[in-house]
Amino acid sequence: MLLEVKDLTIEFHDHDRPETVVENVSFSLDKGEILGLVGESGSGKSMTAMAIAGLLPRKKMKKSGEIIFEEKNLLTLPRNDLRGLQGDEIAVIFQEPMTALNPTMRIGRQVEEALLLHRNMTAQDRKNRAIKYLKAVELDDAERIYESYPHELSGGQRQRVMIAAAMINRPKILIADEPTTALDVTVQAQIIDLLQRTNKKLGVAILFISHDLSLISRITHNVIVMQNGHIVEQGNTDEIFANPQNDYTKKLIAAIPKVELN
Amino acid sequence: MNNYYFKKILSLLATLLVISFLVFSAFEIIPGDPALSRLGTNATPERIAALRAEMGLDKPFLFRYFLWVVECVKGNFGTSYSYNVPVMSMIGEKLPITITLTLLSMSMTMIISVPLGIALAKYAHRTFDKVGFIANQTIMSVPAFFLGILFTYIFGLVLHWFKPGGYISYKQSIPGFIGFLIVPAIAIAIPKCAMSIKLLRAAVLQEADKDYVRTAYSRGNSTMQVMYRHVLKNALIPLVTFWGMAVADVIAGSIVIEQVFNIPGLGRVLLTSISNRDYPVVEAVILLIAVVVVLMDLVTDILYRRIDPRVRRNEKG
Amino acid sequence: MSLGSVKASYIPDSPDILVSGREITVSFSDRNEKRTTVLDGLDFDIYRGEILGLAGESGSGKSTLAKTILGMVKYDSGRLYVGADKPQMIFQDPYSSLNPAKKISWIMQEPLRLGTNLDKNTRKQKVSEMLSSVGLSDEIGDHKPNELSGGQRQRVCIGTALMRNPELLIADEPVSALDVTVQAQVLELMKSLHKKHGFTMLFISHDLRTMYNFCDRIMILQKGKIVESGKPDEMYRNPKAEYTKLLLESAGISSGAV
Amino acid sequence: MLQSIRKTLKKYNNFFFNVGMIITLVFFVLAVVGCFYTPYNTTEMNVALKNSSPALAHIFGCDNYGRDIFSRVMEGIRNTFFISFFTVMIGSLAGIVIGAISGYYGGKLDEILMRINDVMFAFPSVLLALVIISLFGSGTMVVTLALGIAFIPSFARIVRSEYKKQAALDYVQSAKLMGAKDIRVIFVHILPNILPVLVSSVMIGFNNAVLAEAGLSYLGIGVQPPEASLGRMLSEAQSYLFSAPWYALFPGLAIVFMVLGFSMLAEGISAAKSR
Amino acid sequence: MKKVRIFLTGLLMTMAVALGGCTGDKTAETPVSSAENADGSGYSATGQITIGIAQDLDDGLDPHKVDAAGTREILFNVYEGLVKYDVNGNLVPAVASDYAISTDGLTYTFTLREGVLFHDGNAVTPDDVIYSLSRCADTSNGEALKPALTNISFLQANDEGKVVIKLNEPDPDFLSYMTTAIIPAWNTDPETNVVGTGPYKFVSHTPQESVVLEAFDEYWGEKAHIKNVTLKVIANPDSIVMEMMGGSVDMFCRVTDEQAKELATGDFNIETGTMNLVQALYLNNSYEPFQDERVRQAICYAIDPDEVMAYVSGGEGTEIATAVFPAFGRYYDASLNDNYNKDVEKAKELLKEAGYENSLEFSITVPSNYQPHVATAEVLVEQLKAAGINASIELVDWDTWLSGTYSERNYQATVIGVDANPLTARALLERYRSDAGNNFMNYNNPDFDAKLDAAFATYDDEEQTKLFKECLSILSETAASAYIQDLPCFVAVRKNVAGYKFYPLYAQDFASLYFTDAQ
Repeated sequence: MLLEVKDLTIEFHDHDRPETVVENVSFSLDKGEILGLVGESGSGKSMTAMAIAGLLPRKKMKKSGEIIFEEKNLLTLPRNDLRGLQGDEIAVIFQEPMTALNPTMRIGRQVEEALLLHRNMTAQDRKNRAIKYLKAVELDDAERIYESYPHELSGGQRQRVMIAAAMINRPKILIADEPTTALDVTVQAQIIDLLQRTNKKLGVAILFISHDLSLISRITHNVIVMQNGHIVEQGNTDEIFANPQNDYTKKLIAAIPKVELN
Repeated sequence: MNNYYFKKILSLLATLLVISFLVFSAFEIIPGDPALSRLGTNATPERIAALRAEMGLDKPFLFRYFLWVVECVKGNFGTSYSYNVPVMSMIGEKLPITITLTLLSMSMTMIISVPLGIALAKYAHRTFDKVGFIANQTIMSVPAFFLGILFTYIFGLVLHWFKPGGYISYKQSIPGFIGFLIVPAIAIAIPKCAMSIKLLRAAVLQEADKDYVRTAYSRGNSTMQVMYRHVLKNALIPLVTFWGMAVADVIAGSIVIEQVFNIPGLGRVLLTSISNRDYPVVEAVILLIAVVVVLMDLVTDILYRRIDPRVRRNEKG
Repeated sequence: MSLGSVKASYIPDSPDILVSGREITVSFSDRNEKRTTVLDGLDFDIYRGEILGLAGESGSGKSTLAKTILGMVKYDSGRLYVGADKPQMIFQDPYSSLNPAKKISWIMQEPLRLGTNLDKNTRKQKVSEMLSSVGLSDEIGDHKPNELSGGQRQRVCIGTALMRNPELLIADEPVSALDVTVQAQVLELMKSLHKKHGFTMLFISHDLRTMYNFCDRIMILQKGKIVESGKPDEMYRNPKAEYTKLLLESAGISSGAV
Repeated sequence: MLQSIRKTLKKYNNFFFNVGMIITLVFFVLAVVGCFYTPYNTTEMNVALKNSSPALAHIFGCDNYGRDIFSRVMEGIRNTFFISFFTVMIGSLAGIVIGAISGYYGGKLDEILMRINDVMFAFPSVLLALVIISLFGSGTMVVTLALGIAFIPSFARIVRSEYKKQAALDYVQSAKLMGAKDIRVIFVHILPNILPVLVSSVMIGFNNAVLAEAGLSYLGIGVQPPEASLGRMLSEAQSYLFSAPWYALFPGLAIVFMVLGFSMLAEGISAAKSR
Repeated sequence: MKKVRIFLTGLLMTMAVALGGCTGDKTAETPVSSAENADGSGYSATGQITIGIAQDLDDGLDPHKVDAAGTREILFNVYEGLVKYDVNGNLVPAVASDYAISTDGLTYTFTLREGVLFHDGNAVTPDDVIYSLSRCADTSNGEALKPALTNISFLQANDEGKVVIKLNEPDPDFLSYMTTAIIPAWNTDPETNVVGTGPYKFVSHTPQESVVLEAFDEYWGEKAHIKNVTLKVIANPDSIVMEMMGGSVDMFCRVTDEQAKELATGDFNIETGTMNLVQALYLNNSYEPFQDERVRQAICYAIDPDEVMAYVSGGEGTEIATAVFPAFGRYYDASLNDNYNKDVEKAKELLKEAGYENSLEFSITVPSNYQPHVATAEVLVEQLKAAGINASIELVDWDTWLSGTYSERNYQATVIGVDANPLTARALLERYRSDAGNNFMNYNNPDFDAKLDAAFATYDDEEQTKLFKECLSILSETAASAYIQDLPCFVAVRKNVAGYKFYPLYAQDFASLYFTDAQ
């Protein structure tokens, strides 16, 4: 298995009394697998993903359990080694394309930043690699986009840039935290399509976090349903959507507006 | 793009015109008469009238103002009533003093406040931050001239690091000139530093919550790398506005500092020419200060665009 | 922003049209005088009592149309008729649509304070009635907006908008910021209120799935032009405009599929 | 009612607010008491006590006319406190009106008001003070008016940017749709939301007012002798730095701590609001 | 003719001597080194001194036009007239080596001194003298620069190269006008090219920064010892102590008594002299309550000059009771000081009689740049309170005082010092004639005018002195103003500099200064 999560528990301590956000969550992620992580806001799905990406704040936070990746427990890994993985083996794309890119920095520099941190290449090689990846995410005239600023691109273009920046080091795991929620329906479809092709071509495992069940049903192999920090159901996507066991899962599936065209 | 600047410069000129008119009319209200100030106690009505005619003060107010504007446009700012030296040469002599003082204090402010501001933000919400904050607040509350007096006493008279009142003109020796201005510049810079640090710390903390910082961390950047490569540039935006206004504030504030350290800069020229009712000099100095203030506005605008490309297209926030 | 900015007012032919627009064009000029047209010669009618859906992607001009009807945006040319007195609007972002500094009961009393001369107690009485009709407990009135969940806040917005039972209610993506389950409940509430009060509603959204069960009629808007309009059932089964087909496909709606 | 006061107080009890409040209260008490009573008559001279050092009878010592420095510092605090208070009132009230109108309406009106603002910003307050003095004679009222006017631009700018931000939010649109007239929207709907920013900028304004008043009286404009002003006491003290350093120390410390009190209070309020 | 001249010169000399007794108590020792240095290879001064001045020379550099005391006292080193004042206030020959006055007092003949050079090296010729004097007497464009010189009817050089001046009517003070600066005939613009015959020549003037003078080695009289004199403008009087202690200023005239005390602890000697001016609480006699003599007298009784001097002048001032200061020895009568010894009860009584019991209110306008006058006003306000008089202070800047108080006379009371320029009794007393242009006190007393005219008319010296003294006692009895003191003049000089001389008029004689350690 590529990634093993065992009894992961996360507690917040910044308010007066500790608040458990995630409680003994266990699951595994295989090479090349697209695993859905579904739940409403406050269900702990993002917290779990951030724990894997090593982006949880250092203080006021008690974490227990194990996240095993290449025989290393990411929860207890020293900061420098963790940084060695981030952007190289494990990459992340976020929900708000508008704010996830640094507004005052050119696109090119942001895309090639992971190269700068994890590979020693000449500036020219980095540029070529970045442009190659911008083309790979179907951005036409990648050279112009390389030089431009985030506010000069549309939402869809920006999300493609995020994907290019994440994939540039050919990571083993890509964490996608609600990547299409803020996009228009048509653009959403193209991004989903791109993610699926990237998964097939580069064999990257994708942890897809979303609250949109119809989307999850269409693209994930397996799915995990979370409620208030617990996993209520997990397993093969088609089986769960065919006959959900847990009541909460049933309620979620029922909430998807049905369109019966008889 | 350029029509934006064209409109901006046009409005700056309009502002200058209004200021010059206000100054002109201010002297219609303030009592005292330059001719009398020149003639002193043995002035007689005839002699005053003769001198007023010589100074052109006998013409009606609006005519004089119009004449003055025309002359200014031609670059001739008239001669000083008290020293009959062309105003421009007199101010030209004093300008380097005030400019050096301003540049020294502003550069000190920038050099000291950026690293300190970031450090305070980095260790935010810990004891160092609280102590740093109280020190910051205290320094901000000290008036520049009180600081000036303290410095003159401690560094001048006790430690003899500099000769109080020992201003050396740049004509005599440049190192001596700059050497003397260092202490007054520190007196000006310190309160400004405290304010910059406070603003920068707040800006850095605000930016640190933004999404792109999380993305930067996700790529494996260390805290320092995130701070200097990503956050600083964005955090500088509010600081640039403050520094723009600070320059205008420093020039106005230099009136008091020049008094404490006995520096014959623009501040002193303004004060003495106001009390001598030396209209041409006062007009020129105030216009110069207004130009600098208004230019600072323009420079801040340009800096804005350099730092924040989003502003380039739409109207500044 | 008074309502009177009707360029060329005209009376539509049939009495049961509440709002109608012919050749409506709206354009904005940004800093360097470059004019971008947002609505391009739009013709549309809203019938009394119906729920008209307005679908389109960001930048299609759907919010601008709403603002034009409400008189908040001046239109360059065309003719507009708005038969409703003081139409109300519900906004998308629940966090900025309620005045953060005021208590809920104060906010809900505002329409009564401005439009009627009811005394304090009657107003309070009316507010608690409305709170229960939107499925909220009475003590919500003493809370401030930031103490409420997204769903609760949207219910308060709906209640406030209906305080003086307007003839026209415009809902600009009212549920897209909410969780799936909460979305369903809020839509359910709006449906029942519409049935009870019989007001006309313009429902703006980018989610064709939700609009299918909710709207009586749907108009598809693309780059400021109406590309197609009709009953959801007919339109979804055989869409005429290419853009409509693309939208349906992207939303995963094809004949028979869920 | 009591319950909500306790709630807000609980929200506000952070370190800065408490310290700031204590210092400000001390000065407020000194200022108010200073109006009626000072240990010694502030202008009563006594040759024997000329430049005498701090002693039990005169805890801050005496100045070069043998007048009790502590009483004069109290009177100085009273003058500086009330001058700064009214300066900030004039500056902020006018600033709110100008800032609100230009921020809320924008367009031509905004452009004109901002140009006027730039003019007032660039106009040196020393000359403004002189003009007002020549119109209304010198004294505390004049300094207050001069400083008040000089403070309008900075307040107007802060209020304008806040109103620009708030005017774009949806609750303002819905208020208009309900039929609220612009004046009501500006003062009843939007104003409460910019109070936190306004309060902290008022406090910072207070600091600058104290420093500006000290600066002006240092240059001899403003409070007329024999009345005490911290700024002028400081400037006179320069001549006695050697024989009577305490003459400079106490007025200077009074200014520093008064300003420190306000800025801590400002910090406390903005910290509480943002929590 | 010759005999008469000797007699008259003798007479004038005695008059001047009578005026004496006004120099500081510590008269300066005679300078150590002789004018010529050892090898006699022509004299060259050495060293540099920085002297602080409170007021920049901001009313121009033309000797015939300047009026400000601060400018006159410095140009005293650069320009000289045919005659000039010495330390005791006597008029001694300068550019003119000798002069003779005709018995009828109408003709003055001046013989030019041999070897007097201008700073540009040319010798002084009669044409220069004629040019200078006629420039001051010229009335072509309005009023003459020096009105008294319009009395000249004839001004020409005679065949022996002497300058002969004839007057329309005799004027006992005419010789004092001969201190008018002699400038070279070619110099049509003395504002910019500053060329005189004095011991120091003008080098440069940086506005509001400094004025630099240099010793004129070919000076005819006692040559200057210190080569370079830099006059540094110190705008903020409060920072003088710091700058002198800090070492950037070596000498400053007119420091306050506290500053003097501070500096005495440092590396400075304090020379004490008198300011030679009449400091008083001048009352605007046309202001309603002050029209009543009793009110003015009540004020004189209420104030106590000794207490004022204790605060303001560290006890060093000299009390005066009328419009003359001790330098005018022959007119100064110390007994008048007892006319109004402090008597609060008497003051209240007088006020009651005049109908102002505990209700007299007036404002004292004071120029803010003169610290001694501000301090005096603060003390007076305190003293007047005891007599139920409510006085308030209004600080104004110098220009507002000049135009508002001095020329437009819209004030109630003011504290200022009035000097005598030129140094004659006429200059002091003429100001009190009811119709005098500079009568800013609006004093109006017919018998005073009559007595003053009588004094001006008589040519007999004893008679004139008696009449002048009677005028002065009228001023005291009718309490024209509440006279206080002739302010002390403290001069702080660095210990290694000596030779400072006090003059009874506004004059700073830099030539007499020398370094004690250098020579």
